[in-house]
Amino acid sequence: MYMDCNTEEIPKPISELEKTVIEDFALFDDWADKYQYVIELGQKLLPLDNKYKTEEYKIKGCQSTLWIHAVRKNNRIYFYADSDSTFVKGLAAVLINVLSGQPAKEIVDSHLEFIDKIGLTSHLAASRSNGLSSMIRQLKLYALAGSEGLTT
Amino acid sequence: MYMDCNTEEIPKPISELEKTVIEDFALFDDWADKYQYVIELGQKLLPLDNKYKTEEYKIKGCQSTLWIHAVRKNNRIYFYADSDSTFVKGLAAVLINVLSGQPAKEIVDSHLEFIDKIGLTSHLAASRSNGLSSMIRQLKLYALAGSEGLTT
Amino acid sequence: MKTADDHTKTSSPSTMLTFDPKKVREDFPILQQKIFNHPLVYLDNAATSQKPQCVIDSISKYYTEYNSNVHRGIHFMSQKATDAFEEARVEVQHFINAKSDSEIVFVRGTTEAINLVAGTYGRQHINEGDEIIVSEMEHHSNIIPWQLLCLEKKAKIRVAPMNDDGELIYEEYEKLFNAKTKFVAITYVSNSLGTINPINKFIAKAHQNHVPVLVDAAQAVPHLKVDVQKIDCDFLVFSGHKMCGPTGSGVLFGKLEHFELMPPYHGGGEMMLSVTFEKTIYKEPPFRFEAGTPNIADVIALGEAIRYMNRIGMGAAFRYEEELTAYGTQLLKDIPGLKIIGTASTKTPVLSFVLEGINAMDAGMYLDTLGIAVRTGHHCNEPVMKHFGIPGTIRASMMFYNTKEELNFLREGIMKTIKLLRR
Amino acid sequence: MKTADDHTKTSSPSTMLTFDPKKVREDFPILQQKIFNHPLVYLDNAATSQKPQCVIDSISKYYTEYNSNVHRGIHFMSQKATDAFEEARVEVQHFINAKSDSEIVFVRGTTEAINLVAGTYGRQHINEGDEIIVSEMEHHSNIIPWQLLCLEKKAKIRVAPMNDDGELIYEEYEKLFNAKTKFVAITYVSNSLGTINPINKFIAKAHQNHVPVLVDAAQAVPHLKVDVQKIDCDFLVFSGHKMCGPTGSGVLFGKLEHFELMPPYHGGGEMMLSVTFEKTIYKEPPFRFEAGTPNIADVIALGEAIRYMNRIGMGAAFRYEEELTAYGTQLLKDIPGLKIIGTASTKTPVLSFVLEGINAMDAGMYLDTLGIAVRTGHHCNEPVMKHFGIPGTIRASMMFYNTKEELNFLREGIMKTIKLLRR
Ligand SMILES: Cc1ncc(COP(=O)(O)O)c(C=O)c1O
Ligand SMILES: Cc1ncc(COP(=O)(O)O)c(C=O)c1O
Repeated sequence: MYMDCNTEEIPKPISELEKTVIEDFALFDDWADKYQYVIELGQKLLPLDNKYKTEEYKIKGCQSTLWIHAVRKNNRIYFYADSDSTFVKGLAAVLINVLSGQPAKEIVDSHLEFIDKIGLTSHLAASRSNGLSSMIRQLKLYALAGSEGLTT
Repeated sequence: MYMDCNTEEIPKPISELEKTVIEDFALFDDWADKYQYVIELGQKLLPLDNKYKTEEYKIKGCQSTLWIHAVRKNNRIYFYADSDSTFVKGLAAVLINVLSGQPAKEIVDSHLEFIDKIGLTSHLAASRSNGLSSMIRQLKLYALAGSEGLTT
Repeated sequence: MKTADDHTKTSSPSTMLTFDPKKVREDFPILQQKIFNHPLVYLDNAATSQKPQCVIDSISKYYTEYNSNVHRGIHFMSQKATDAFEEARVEVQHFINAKSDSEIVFVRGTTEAINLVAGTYGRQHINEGDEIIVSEMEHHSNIIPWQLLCLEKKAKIRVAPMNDDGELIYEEYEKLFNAKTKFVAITYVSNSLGTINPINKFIAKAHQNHVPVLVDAAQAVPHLKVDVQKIDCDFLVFSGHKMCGPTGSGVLFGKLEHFELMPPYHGGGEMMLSVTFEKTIYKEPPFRFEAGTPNIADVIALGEAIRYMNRIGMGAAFRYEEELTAYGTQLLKDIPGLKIIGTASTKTPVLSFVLEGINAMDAGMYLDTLGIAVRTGHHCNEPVMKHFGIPGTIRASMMFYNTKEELNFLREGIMKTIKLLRR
Repeated sequence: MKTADDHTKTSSPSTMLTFDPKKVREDFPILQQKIFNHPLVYLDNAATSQKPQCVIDSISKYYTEYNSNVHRGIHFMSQKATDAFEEARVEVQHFINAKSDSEIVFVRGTTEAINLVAGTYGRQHINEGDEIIVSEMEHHSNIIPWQLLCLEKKAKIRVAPMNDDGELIYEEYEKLFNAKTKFVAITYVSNSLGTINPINKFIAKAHQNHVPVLVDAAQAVPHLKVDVQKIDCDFLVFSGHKMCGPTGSGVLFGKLEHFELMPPYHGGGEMMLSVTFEKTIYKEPPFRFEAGTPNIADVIALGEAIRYMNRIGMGAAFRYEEELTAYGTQLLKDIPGLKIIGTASTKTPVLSFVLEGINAMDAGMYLDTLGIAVRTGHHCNEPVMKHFGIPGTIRASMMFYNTKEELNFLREGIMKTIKLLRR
């Protein structure tokens, strides 16, 4: 499910993956189940090497810290993440699930409308310190950057 | 009705006068009529000589000015008042009607419970700047003072 | 100087509907009552307006369904409250056409907003010898904070005068500017006179001199379409309670470029990113200026008040108010011994007047016995009273829910007052 | 240091009735709802309490029957509003046993009250080199205003430390006093730990050194009988919204002898006797500190909240809360990997804890899915978190309308959380 930069496999296009995620989440109609599902997704995330858990790779949220590392290979971008919050790690997993292994340009151009459709945002702090949008911004920045912060 | 220091007449005791005033006001059950009655009482007040309309005799209210002058004769105190507000003058008249010509000691000791019973206070600004209580305080001060501000 | 800026009185075609004040009145439960056996005629709107049922309901709904502290919580009600609170901010943003909701700070009212600016931006920028321009028709709330600041900083207040119609004299205002001028604080609309100032022109002049301008819009937002981008003010302040919103709600608008450089106002919860005993790092605007638990219920209800005004159609409502003003002026101006104070060519629905030989408070109290609520006194506008050489006025201030019949009652009441009180 | 002052936990016999939390709950409409199909278990009371129907009704009643600006008007509704507003002041006076209602100033909340004192009394009395004592367990609102003041005046903050139970160490506090000490700002009760400080002793010590004391009673008034004459504080501040009153209401108590010598806070309407462009003469307290239109509706509703607490009987309610605290502590303390933060011998009904290996926010969010509302994070108490070397806690804070069943739910929820989240 999660794309590793060391596999040769090529993921389905973003739009198709988005559809699948929407369908997956549609199976749960209450918040408790969705929450648990997000947690599970996080638990399956590929591990992030401890050497990337530094200031440089940090995204500071309201009550949690997230580290994201990106690898470029054949102009595709692969993401790795970890967090001190299991839930935030799960959220990262939801995004990485769709974006990891995609061509850089596709990532930058993606609208990620599925985020609103899976019904998580209504349970996230609406305050501007909302971590999700900064997470997305960061993923896109990595894709855009090409070099900085990337291991090619 | 209003005691002049030049007449020999002696007023009824305060308690009796209070009773009369309560009865008089009881004739009116709405605020409009009471208001008009107060105005009328003011219009009948004995005139205050212009020479007393100075800073010295002034009681500053919220939106009006009242001048009070007191005369002592045979240890009785006689009050004279005027105001730029017809209503405030009327209020002064209600008090003077009861207190003018009374023995100084009686004035100082009076409780003036009739004030609450005639149903005016509920229509007066409840804020501390309430002119009525400063009016009463001033009348009692005059009675207490004996000399200052008094023409004997 | 004879016309206010055009845009203030026009409105989009979509709101050009017929306006039915009788119908709108039904939205305001308080107006349905009798006072001393007379139907209430509420003409004290410039002091505070009444509230439609939907605004009252939004407060009850908040406390009944989702009362919770905002911005800090991760639970359902806290998120719902935070959403509603931030939606109100966006509602206010659109109401005055601010560029971003970060330019909107919630405060208790106009007075607090002005003090906030004086205490932050003012303290930062005003130095010894500097000058602050205010006008002769300012509310005390737009005088005293600047006086206090000038006292602290050894700076000086300069006063832009008005003429006997109650209009600011542009040529005199112009002359006040010099190298020492550092700030202008000016009202959009006078609360005692109703004068609508041509605020664009006054702001443009200040900007030519690189001087920022605070606009007191307390009496403007209830009666005009206010557009902070069009008038290009640096700060704009108003109270919720004068525009169908609850007491305890108010707004400070400031251009983000100013907000970003301003120090915090209050210290407390939610205005900083991190706190140690050595150092505190502040949040970005608007949160930097909103320390402590805000007035959540009333901010949400202020948002609802704006939605209400949008629903009834501000364009139509404001045009109807102009009609009321014209009608009322016509009704009163021939009453013998009555003198209208404030005869500017563009006015909000305010009729201030004096009655020859009659104390204003006496008149107000008598009108009250007839169920007519007006205000008397100096209306926190002592310099204006001084200009006209009077201790105060009787002020009948209207809102779109007032009717011509009510103004007829007012006229009758004044006639009775004169009969009873003229000596 | 093991017991709080006696008077804080006793009450008069008249309130020694049996207390029925189930019955009291019915007064709070918000508690009757379900969240995510679970009955709401509201345990975020230290952030803000819920409001009884009578408080909600008093707001609606105000806007439906007599909304009007206060202190200036001569008409019926204005006088009614002014009366109700001033009655609320007397209600607050009695609630904290102040000598006079002139010692009660209405503000938005605790944060504003502290900033008011720092900005007036503080600016007046603190000079270069002076020291202000605060404690390690202060809320940010009782730290930052003093930091800002010290920055401005080149003065210094001294911090009274606490032990690992979350109790202030009196002997250390004592040592902080010297000739430079000019002010003490200290909390009555800690919001993150629940510790009730023996405030009498701390105040007496300061007074021995002729140093005035401000007491942050935000978390005290909802849970203790507070008596400003008995504790003899110079200033005391609290928020209405944490004690069944509305958001946007708060109180500053100050001894009249201080208030009378203090400069005004905000400039504006109703805080002065006369205004010219040259000079302004200020009113007596409390009006000197209440510039502008106050939050009329919410002040009146705060008065109703106090009457409500009197009706249910604070003595009995507070004793029941002690029972809840004991019960909850017992329930939680054996959960493996759960550590209670804040184990003072006298506590308000607050249970702060951490779960080994589990992020506090994750736990809070999961409890939310079960309808249990708790708060997570630093609770505007970063220095406390630093003391315990943790980023934050999960805080379950109770009120007299919470029940033992709800605490049972909490325990179950925590068990599920651990199962789901422990890695
Ligand atoms: C001890 C303490 N002080 C101050 C505050 C700040 O109160 P408010 O946010 O109502 O201004 C709080 C509430 O969070 C508190 O618990
Ligand atoms: C023009 C103007 N400015 C300021 C104020 C003060 O507003 P508030 O009392 O709501 O702070 C008022 C209201 O009285 C006003 O009319």
